[in-house]
Amino acid sequence: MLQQLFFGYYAFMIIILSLLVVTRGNPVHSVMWMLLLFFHIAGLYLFLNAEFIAAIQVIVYAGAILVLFLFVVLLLNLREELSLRQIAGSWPAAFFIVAALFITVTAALGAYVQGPVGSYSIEAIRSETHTKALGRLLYTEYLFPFEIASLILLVAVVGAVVLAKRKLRS
Amino acid sequence: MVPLHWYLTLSAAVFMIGMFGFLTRRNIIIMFMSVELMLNAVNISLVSFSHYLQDMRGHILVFFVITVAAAEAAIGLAIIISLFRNKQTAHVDEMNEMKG
Amino acid sequence: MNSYALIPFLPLAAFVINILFGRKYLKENAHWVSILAVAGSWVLAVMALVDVLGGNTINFDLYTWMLSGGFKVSVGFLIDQLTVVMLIVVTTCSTLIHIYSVGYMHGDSGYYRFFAYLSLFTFSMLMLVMANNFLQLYFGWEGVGLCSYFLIGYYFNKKSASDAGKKAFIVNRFGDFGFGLGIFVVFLTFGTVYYEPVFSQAGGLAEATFNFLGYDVHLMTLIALLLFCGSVGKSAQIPLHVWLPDAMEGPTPVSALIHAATMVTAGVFLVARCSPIFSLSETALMVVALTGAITSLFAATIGLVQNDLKRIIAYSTVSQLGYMFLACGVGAYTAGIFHLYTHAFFKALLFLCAGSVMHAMGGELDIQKMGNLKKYMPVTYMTMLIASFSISGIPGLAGFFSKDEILWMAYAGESPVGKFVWAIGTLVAFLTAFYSFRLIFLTFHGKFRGTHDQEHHLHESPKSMTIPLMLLCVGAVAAGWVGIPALIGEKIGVHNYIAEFMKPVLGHPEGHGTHAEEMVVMLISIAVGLAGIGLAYFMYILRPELPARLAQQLSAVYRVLFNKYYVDELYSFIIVRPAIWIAKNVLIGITDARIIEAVVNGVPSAIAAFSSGLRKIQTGLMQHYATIMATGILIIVAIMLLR
Amino acid sequence: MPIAMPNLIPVMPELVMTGVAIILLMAELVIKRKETLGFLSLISVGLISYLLLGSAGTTFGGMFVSDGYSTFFKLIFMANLVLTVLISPKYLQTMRINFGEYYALTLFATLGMMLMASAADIIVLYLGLELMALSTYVLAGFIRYDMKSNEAAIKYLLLGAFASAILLYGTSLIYGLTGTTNLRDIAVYITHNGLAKNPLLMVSMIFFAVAFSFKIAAVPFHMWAPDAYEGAPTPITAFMSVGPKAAGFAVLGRVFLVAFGSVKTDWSVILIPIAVLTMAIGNILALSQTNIKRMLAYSSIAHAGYMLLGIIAGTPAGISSVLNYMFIYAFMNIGAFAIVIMLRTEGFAGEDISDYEGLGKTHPTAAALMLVFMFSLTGIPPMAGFMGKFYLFMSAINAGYTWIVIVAVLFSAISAYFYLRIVMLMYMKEPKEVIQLNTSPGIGLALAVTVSAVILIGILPAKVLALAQQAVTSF
Repeated sequence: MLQQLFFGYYAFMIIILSLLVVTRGNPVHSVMWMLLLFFHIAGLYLFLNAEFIAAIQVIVYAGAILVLFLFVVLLLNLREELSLRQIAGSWPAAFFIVAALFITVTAALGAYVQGPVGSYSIEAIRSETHTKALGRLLYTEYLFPFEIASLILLVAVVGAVVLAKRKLRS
Repeated sequence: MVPLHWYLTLSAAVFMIGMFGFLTRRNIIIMFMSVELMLNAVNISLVSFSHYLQDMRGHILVFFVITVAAAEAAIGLAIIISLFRNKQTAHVDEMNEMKG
Repeated sequence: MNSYALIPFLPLAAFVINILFGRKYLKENAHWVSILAVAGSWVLAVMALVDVLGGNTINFDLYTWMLSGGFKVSVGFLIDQLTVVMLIVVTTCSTLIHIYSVGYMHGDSGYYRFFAYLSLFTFSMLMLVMANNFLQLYFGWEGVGLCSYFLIGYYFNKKSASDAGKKAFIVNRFGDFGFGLGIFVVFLTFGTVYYEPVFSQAGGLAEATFNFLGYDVHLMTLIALLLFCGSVGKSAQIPLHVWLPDAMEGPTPVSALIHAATMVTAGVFLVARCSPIFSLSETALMVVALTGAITSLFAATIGLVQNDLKRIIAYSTVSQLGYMFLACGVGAYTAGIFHLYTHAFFKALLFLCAGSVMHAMGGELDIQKMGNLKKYMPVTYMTMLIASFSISGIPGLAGFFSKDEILWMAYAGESPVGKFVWAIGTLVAFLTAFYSFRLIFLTFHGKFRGTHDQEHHLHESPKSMTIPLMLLCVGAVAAGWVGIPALIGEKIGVHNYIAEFMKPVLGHPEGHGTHAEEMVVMLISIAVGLAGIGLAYFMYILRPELPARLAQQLSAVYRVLFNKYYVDELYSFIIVRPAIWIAKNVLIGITDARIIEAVVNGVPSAIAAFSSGLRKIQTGLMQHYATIMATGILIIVAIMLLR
Repeated sequence: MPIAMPNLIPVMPELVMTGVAIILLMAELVIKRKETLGFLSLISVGLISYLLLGSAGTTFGGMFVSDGYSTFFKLIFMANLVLTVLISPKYLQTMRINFGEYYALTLFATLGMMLMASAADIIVLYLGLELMALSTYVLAGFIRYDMKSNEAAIKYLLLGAFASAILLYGTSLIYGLTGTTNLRDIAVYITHNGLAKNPLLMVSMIFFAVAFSFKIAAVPFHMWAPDAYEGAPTPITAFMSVGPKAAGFAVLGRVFLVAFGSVKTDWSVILIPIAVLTMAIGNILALSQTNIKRMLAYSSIAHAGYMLLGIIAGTPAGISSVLNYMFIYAFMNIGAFAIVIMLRTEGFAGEDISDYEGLGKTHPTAAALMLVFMFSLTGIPPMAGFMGKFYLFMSAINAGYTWIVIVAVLFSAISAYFYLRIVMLMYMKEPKEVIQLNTSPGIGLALAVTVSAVILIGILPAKVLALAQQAVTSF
């Protein structure tokens, strides 16, 4: 019961915060609500025994990505920004489409059948700690995707530098 | 015990809210954030699947999704900055030089 | 890879080299590439002949272009007795005419272009005769047609030349339509376009019919007649013969190679190649025989009164082609091919001599303005004389043996129309001898009737032209010696080699007649030949004023003949002018009614309007793009889940 | 804990590619002539292609598989890379964006495609896709001072991220249903546990279909393509129109035929309308374009529609004809773009279709080459495009989809209108102004390669087709 109450709180907050993020007129407010949202999602991850994921949710998502967003938002001329209409006039149509999709997808979710159960039970993860278990997998079984991810980050660095920093006209 | 369905429904809801934001917001940065919201929704469902299947793959995938999201944000924001330099706006309405 | 595959590809290589490097680099030396390539093909063709004489037939696929289910398109070669004969004819004539052109085309501005086309033609013709399937045959067929079209219109600045090119092209469309349809029916019937399976299965379908609009149509007759449509067009038979005389607007070597020796005989080759199909249909064979016989008579009578040097030879070609069809139609395919082979030599020779005369006369073609040329051009005279003897069927020369073979097979064969076509053939033999010698006498004998300038200019042609003449002359004399009929052969100890050689592919029906009958037929054909020559001698040497008087007395007949039975005018009246009238009045009338406009312009413009409307969806706004994506997802999900 | 060294032979081409890309990034700092970098990447492609031929095998716990299928696609990527590098330097100089990172990024993008083609696990597939996509976003926005290029990049990026999110949602669902991300294990699990009729599996499959349709620019998920193609630097447009599309088909084929092989009847219901719409919209909208890059963008959308026929057929013949077509398409499309690039000079965009008026008189060689490519794109024999279409359509007919083929032939007849319009303008109109051609040895070489490939494959199609047929036997 307590668990369900906890879940109820998180779910409620996540949905409310998500709605705030996508509906606030001021982009700075959106970013701030999103920060709060990410903390709540991290809390949900803790609840699901994923400490490491919760940690990077806070450190990478909230700490790095969102701050980057905030920087860029602040680059913009906020005053002018606020005077513009923020939401497209066609939002009812979009709402209808999204709502219909939500209904169909949740209806389909009703047909969910539990997949095969693996060996990483809660106890197994607890005994090894989540970070260690994940780290071990990343460096053994998932070494290959891990290396690809490193290349993606390299491309991101190179790309960002090329696009944003270099002087024009070599 | 919280049933898995609750998590899945929550994830679907957040995903759709993100999609709604993407379809309606006129500021590129907010559109970007809406996509991040959709990715977070996926992460929620992945982590909960992982938890209920007692498997680590979901966590691994979430790890990669966050990595990619960071990379995507870096490049996306770099493009927005160079766009901003040429045209002092982050508004999508101004970005229809090409159409038809 | 079999080296015989090089036979067509050497000329193709020459074409590519000439077209790529001719204008800038080769220029005056363009002929070397082409001549070497064609000569190379000739050597290989002779090797192929030796091979086939040794009893081998070669059938191989060079490469498969596409293969899909049962449908296979590939480049493949079949080298059997029939192919080899054609190969020898094509490569020999082509080589000699290439050499001749060096002198004839000397100084022409498009020298390299001429040789490039000539080589391309040779390639297409070789692909045609060497094909082992109908599609490749069709490819070669259209290829030679295209080259012919280019070469007829070679002097494209001259209106009559480009008109003639167009005429050839359009008239051939009629025939080729039927031909293409025929190949399609072959594919539908047999499920393949390869000769080997088609011909081996044809026998089993000899009685097959299918119901078309309530009529039972005999399948083999249908196929044979459709294929024959192509032959009629390409080989200029009635009613599609009108393009060939006009085609003489092209350079003379082209007339010799394409419009006498090789391309126009493709129709005969086609009938011979498909003899297993034609033999199954008595009706089709009868049509072939009658078409041939009527064409030969028709063209020969026109030839009697024409004054244009090349056109006379052109009508003679049409007439001789009719002869070949006549032979095929009575089932004597070997005789037809034999005549094709001898005809190639003496007719090419006639054209080249005509070219030589034109060369000397500064392009003059009217034989009424010539005369006494033998004094100035002895080589040309002698060779042309021999060619004329050969075509007239003087014993011992090439034309005699093949013509005699045809007449005897017509007379003694099993064809129900045999005796009738024999009679026509004999009459044509007489006419042929007459107009051939009319040409000789008017051109080379008597007094010179041209201008003084021309007379001053008269000269024998250069060596590069006379040597091919002499070589072809050898052919015109000796080519027939491989087909000496048993009647004579028994006495001098030789066989009818060509008939024996061709027997495996074409069969060799025996004539149902006695030796005495055969002797009589032969003597009649010799007699009419001599009579024709004699009459020509009488009319044009002894009594030169007679022809004009005759023309006056028989002016109606003369006019009909001189105007080629008014066929061109007839076509103009029943086809061309109505077509133009319809185009002008009816079509414009309908356009006014906006029907055509709606169909012709309306469909594209409707699509274009639709397109412009649809473009508006692409607004350039990302939310709209995403919304459309989301709508797409929703529709798909809804369909899949509610299904 | 002992860690076994994975077998590196199958990934050797990818490893070399990574190495070369990183070396290029570093060499960029010291090398002043940036074309040298392009040259270096060309050499590396030679080495990689050699390694590819001996790379068969599975490694990294079955996440990465190098088979005939992936190798064939990788050869297409190599051709794409080589041709793009050949046509780029002059353009980069003209546009004053001659940065060395360009070559490294094309290499990284190609690496991503190679990983996609070889991915046997959705995680690798996703990461390869993102590597390709992120590099391509940067390349699309490479002309930083040009608003159009920025716009192209941001549209591509945002919509691409949107599509990735959908892909990930599909992934999470399939993971939840089957507990695995390995394509083969998924297939096995689906058949053994009777999941084929599960609606959630359908949703997951639809999300995959949508994401891949986005990558191959199939209607209605194509909207990004015309804008991104028009705005991107032209060599990158050429690169994008072949590489990511081929990679999209590679994963589409592998995921749908391996993982979702047991629900083929369901996904063909999805793909058929997508294919028909794609052919319709692509061809119809191309009709009214005035910008040649945009026209070619719609044309590339339409070609994706044709290729979907092979996937829908789902037979080995169908898949091999897709491979065959993709290979042919790479050459004819990049060839056409090479001509577009030649018309670009400083201060003259040369992107308007009317700029082609009278090209036959002013630049006969360029016009003749364009004619060959236009004929091939239309599918006129004996150009390669005809053979490609022929095999695609035959495979669809043999699989029983005759009516779609009739639709395809109809739309391909419409396509003749806008392709041949270019030919008509080049040969039937008088030149308005004298257009200078911006040629370089690289473009010349690329054109020579593409035109000979288009003609040779048209005349001798058996070799490539046989390779493609051999490639699909492995799967």
